[in-house]
Amino acid sequence: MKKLIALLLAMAMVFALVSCGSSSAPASSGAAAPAESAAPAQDAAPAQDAAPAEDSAPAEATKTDTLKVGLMVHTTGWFAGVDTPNYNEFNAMVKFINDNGGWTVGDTTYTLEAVCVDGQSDYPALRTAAMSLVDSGVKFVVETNDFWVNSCADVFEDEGILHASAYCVSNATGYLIPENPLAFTGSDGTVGDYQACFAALHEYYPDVKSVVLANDDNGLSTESLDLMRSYAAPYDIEVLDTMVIYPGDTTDYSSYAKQIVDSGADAFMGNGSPDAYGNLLKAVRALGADTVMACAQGKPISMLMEYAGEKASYNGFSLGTSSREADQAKNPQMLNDLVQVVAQEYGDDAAATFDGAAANTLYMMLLMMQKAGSVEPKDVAAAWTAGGQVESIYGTTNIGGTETYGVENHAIGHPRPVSVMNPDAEGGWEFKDWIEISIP
Amino acid sequence: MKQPVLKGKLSLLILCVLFFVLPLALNSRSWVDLFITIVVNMVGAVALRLIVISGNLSFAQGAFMGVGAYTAGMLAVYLNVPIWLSIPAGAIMATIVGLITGWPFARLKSVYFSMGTMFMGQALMLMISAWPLAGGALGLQRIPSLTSALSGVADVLHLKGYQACYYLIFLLALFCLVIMYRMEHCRIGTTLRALAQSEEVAASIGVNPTFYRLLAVGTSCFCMGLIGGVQSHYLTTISYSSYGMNTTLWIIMYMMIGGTGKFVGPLYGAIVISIVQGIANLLTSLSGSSNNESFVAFAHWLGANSAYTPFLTAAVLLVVAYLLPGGLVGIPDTIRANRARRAEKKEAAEIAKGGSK
Amino acid sequence: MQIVINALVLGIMYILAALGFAFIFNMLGTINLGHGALYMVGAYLCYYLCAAAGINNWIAMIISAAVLAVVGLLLERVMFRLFLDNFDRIVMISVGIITICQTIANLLTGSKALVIPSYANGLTTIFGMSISNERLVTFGVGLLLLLATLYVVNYTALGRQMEAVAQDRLGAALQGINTNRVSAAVCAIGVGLAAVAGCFMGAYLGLSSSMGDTMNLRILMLVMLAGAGSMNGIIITGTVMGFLDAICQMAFAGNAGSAVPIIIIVILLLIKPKGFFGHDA
Amino acid sequence: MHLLETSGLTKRFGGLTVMHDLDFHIDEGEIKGFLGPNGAGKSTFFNLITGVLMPTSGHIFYAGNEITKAKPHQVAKMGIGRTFQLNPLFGDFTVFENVTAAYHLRPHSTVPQVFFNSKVYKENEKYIAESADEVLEFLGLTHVRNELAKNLPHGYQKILGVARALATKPKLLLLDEPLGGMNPEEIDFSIKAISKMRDKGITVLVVEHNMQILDILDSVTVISFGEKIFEGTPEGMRQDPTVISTYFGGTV
Repeated sequence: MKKLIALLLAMAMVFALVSCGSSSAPASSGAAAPAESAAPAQDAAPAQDAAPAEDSAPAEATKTDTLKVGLMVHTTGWFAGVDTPNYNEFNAMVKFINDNGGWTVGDTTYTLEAVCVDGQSDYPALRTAAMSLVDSGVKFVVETNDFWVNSCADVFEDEGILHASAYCVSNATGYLIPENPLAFTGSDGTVGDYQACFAALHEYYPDVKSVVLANDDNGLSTESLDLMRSYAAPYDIEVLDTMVIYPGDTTDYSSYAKQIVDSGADAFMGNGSPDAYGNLLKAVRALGADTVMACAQGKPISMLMEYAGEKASYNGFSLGTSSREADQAKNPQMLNDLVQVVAQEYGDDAAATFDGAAANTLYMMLLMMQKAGSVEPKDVAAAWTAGGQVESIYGTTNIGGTETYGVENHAIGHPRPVSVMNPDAEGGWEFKDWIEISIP
Repeated sequence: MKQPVLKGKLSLLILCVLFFVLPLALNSRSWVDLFITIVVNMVGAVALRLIVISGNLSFAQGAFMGVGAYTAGMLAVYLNVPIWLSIPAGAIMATIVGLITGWPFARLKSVYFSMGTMFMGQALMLMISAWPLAGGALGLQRIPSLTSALSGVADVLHLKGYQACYYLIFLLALFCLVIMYRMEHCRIGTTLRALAQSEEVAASIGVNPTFYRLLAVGTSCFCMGLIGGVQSHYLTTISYSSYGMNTTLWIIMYMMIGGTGKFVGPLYGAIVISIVQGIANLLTSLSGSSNNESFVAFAHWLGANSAYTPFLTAAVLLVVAYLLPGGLVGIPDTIRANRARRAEKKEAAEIAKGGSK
Repeated sequence: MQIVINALVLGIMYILAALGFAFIFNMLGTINLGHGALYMVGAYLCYYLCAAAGINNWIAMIISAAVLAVVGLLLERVMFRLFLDNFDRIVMISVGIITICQTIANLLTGSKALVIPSYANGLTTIFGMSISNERLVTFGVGLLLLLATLYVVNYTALGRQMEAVAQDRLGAALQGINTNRVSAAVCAIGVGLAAVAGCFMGAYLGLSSSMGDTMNLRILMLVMLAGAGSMNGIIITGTVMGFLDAICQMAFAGNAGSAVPIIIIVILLLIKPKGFFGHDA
Repeated sequence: MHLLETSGLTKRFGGLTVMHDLDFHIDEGEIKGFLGPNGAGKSTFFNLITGVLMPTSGHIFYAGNEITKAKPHQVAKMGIGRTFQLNPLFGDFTVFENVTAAYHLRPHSTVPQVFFNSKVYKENEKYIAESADEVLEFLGLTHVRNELAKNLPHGYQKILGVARALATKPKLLLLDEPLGGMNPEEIDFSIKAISKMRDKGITVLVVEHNMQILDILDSVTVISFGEKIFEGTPEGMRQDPTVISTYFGGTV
């Protein structure tokens, strides 16, 4: 009898913890939302299939089919913070395309079917997730950052699946290499970020002459120093030798802020996450320094300012998109529609932190399918490596990366939005404009 | 004494045959991957069992697996040592590290031993995380893969690459299980059990407590290092974060849920819990081959919401903790005990009724 | 000098969080592995109370501490009372709790960076050094709570009963001390304090789903280093840990910053596995 | 040359001197008593000899070599078997297993031999099984052979303790209050068994309160508050005034 009460109490405790967790938390209800969106998309597809092919569709006699697209990101564990936007936006893109009549390649119109797996921020779990994707029959997979997916690139290559990393950090781990012909990246990662960063520094903070790099230990390594100098060369900005490296989960940033101030640089640059760079900025300002912050991270600046606190939020910029009404005019139309879908599906918080990497990677794949006129990974890969320019969700985007990665045209250089911290602007920051770049 | 041992051996034999034949039948990538995970977790749970028999609970199993994995990985990456040398080297390294770090704590009892091994394990993993050569936060990348090393063998046996990996891991796991079974079912096992019941008496009959405890820790670390080494080649990329507290705690859970009553206990625990943990991926892969709509929809829904699956694992854990004192392997005894208790209650009720008539 | 302030604040945080664990370890003689996880849930609860529900974060902290105290009571009733002598069962249920709390934290982390609004802003300068008010307030309140707890333990009737239960649970029961109620109080205070530490750390550095594990390791080491049965020892080892963390983060770049303090503590433990200040419980 | 000899053996716990400058010796084949009122330091003496406790000063010699610093398992290896006052047992083992476990040292098969189930190991195990049954036979425990040790009545547990010590084939057997808590008929049986041990060539040192043990003792040492107050024959001890006053207080 005693044990029975104990079990009931245990269940009560579980329920209490869960209810207190989910009831007062908007974000988690967001996570539950995809359940509905994935399911209806699901029902819609079979209905369409059931319609007999020969019911002569008025326009062209297009066949209809479903195309499975896989998403392999980390929705749990320490990397969930970075990948949850990718998860939301990927599903929003699938819904957006399915709502607008599916995606036509050649003579067939496809309804997209999202197959999502969770890597749990753990290499073995990621590899298991990759294998379950292979068995679920997907031919195209959008993946998380490149330093993760290196561990299961061989699985996708053996099975002839085209897999593109949503964010290629620095290819330090050898993801885009000749041995992986089917490996691509839907955003050129740090290469593009830093190019845009130097361009923005030159454009909006012309008097910055020297920059010190500050990043966490898996963001930058010492060899990439000369790479940075090559990006800074056209704008004759000096990149200092000293680099400030802080551990990913550091508990206190004041010691690193001191290193930045002591370096005497006009600006500190890196692609640290919003909480890291927010705390770092707060610590730099706490030492009374006005060093310009150049955050190459794609997260909206409002998130970063939340950590920094408004007192420290001046003299700095980040490359995050803005979801505010006033700034929509400067965005490509598709981006605004997508942000709408995310807001409707996952709530305004998710829309406010719109990043677009995974959505754009999927969109690039779909564009390449159309260009190749086939849904065979090999043909799509050939179309992608042919290079040229496409209209991605960010605007005119140049396919490239041959020089940077040593693999012909496996990456893209898309324009970056620049938002600048400005205490007297509305909300403490101001959305400037998109900066177009191309990667060598 | 003979009859239960035979029964114990029978269930072990069945498990061996099952785990030999099934991957031939269910040969999709994720089924074979699940079998590999189960086999690796089995070795972890059984290796821990040997230390538990000697009266202590080690909280460093994950760390020693990590030591084996990183040793094999780094030997292969930096000195391109072939796998049949790097894997045993991982096992030997784990044993040496296990004995050195185990020695100061070997004399301690229960709580202090557990906490000591936990700190030692965490310190080891943090050392690896701070060691640039070991790949730092990005982890050790591009370890020569098991599939390529076994490609020759795979063609000869015309198995798929990943099936060949499975059978190598299965072979090594079998080797470890035989060692553990033999160690437990001979005089060494009896001596370890004696040590657990009373160290004082064991010493008085000539058993050197430190030596035998270290023997248990050493053998356990050897098996953890061996299976860690082969896993690092299978994964081709390892990070210290997957050998930390979480792995260690769950290896303890496989053993406890399975039940410490019999040798086969941890094996059941590893099977059940590994499946529950990987349920989301399993269903996603099954959705590929099945065509009944509702199942595919459910699989995609669970795949999308796989963040909720740990609640399922925690629920299984709490059920076993409260309702099955003997663990999975103890179910027959728990049922017998409940039935006996109910019978007693009925009897008592009758006597009371009889008495009052 | 900035390091000294950081060290003291970190030290107080570690002591507050460790006190609860030490209560359970010394008074009930068993280990609550889920303590770090509860510390994290306390932080997340406080965040959602003050950020989502807009309650002032001081009140939010009190509510969070109260809720966690109730969870502590529940924990004692559901776990410790039933399985006090059975270490295996305690470990199993603790892992159950850790998994549940971890999953909740994962679900709530989502994409938004979560930080509890700071408890006091602005700067004050003391001997020419600018220290943020938040750190001073955190240190002050932490010290206050610490002294209050020590007062309860050393000078009140409840404190004496706690000591009695710690020395000999059966003996205490024979003298009419309701051991269940005392150990319930012990758990309630312990987990409540962990929640408070969680709230302060949540404001100081923001929430993450791994904050529970990093703190759990430090709490365990702290209490083990202090030795069984010594509540005052924790103050010393907590401060030592605070200084080690603050200095090492400054001295070593990258992961080494968090690795070196742990290695130093392990070496200390090798010298005296039973701890420096406790008796051989 | 004595089988076991201590010189100037002293043990202090903090301020309390439990054993003060004790010179003691026992010769081969003797059955010697080590008596004294409660708390006189008898069990401490056994713990000092078997290395459970380290003496503050003084030396212990066994068969010619010094064992002051030896650890309990090393002392056992040299041939000193012992029982314990509180008689801890391997509770979850059966009586038979308790005794077979004790054959750890003699005959000893090394870890590799045991692990690889070598011929030597199999022979040893067969021999151990037989001689274990002999010991059980000798001490009359055969009828409870497969009973779990923890289920045995107190008297049988005490005898099992002796059986286990005997199983290590000691040259010197230390018995810590073997008759404690036994009923009269068990006491007679035990006394007869102890006296028969001499024929097996085992020297026995007994710590005991029950004076019936005096009948089979060859010589006696009596200590009080850690100091030796009498050394000699059991008869001499009965008349010795200091012994009487220690035990019964005041003059008779």
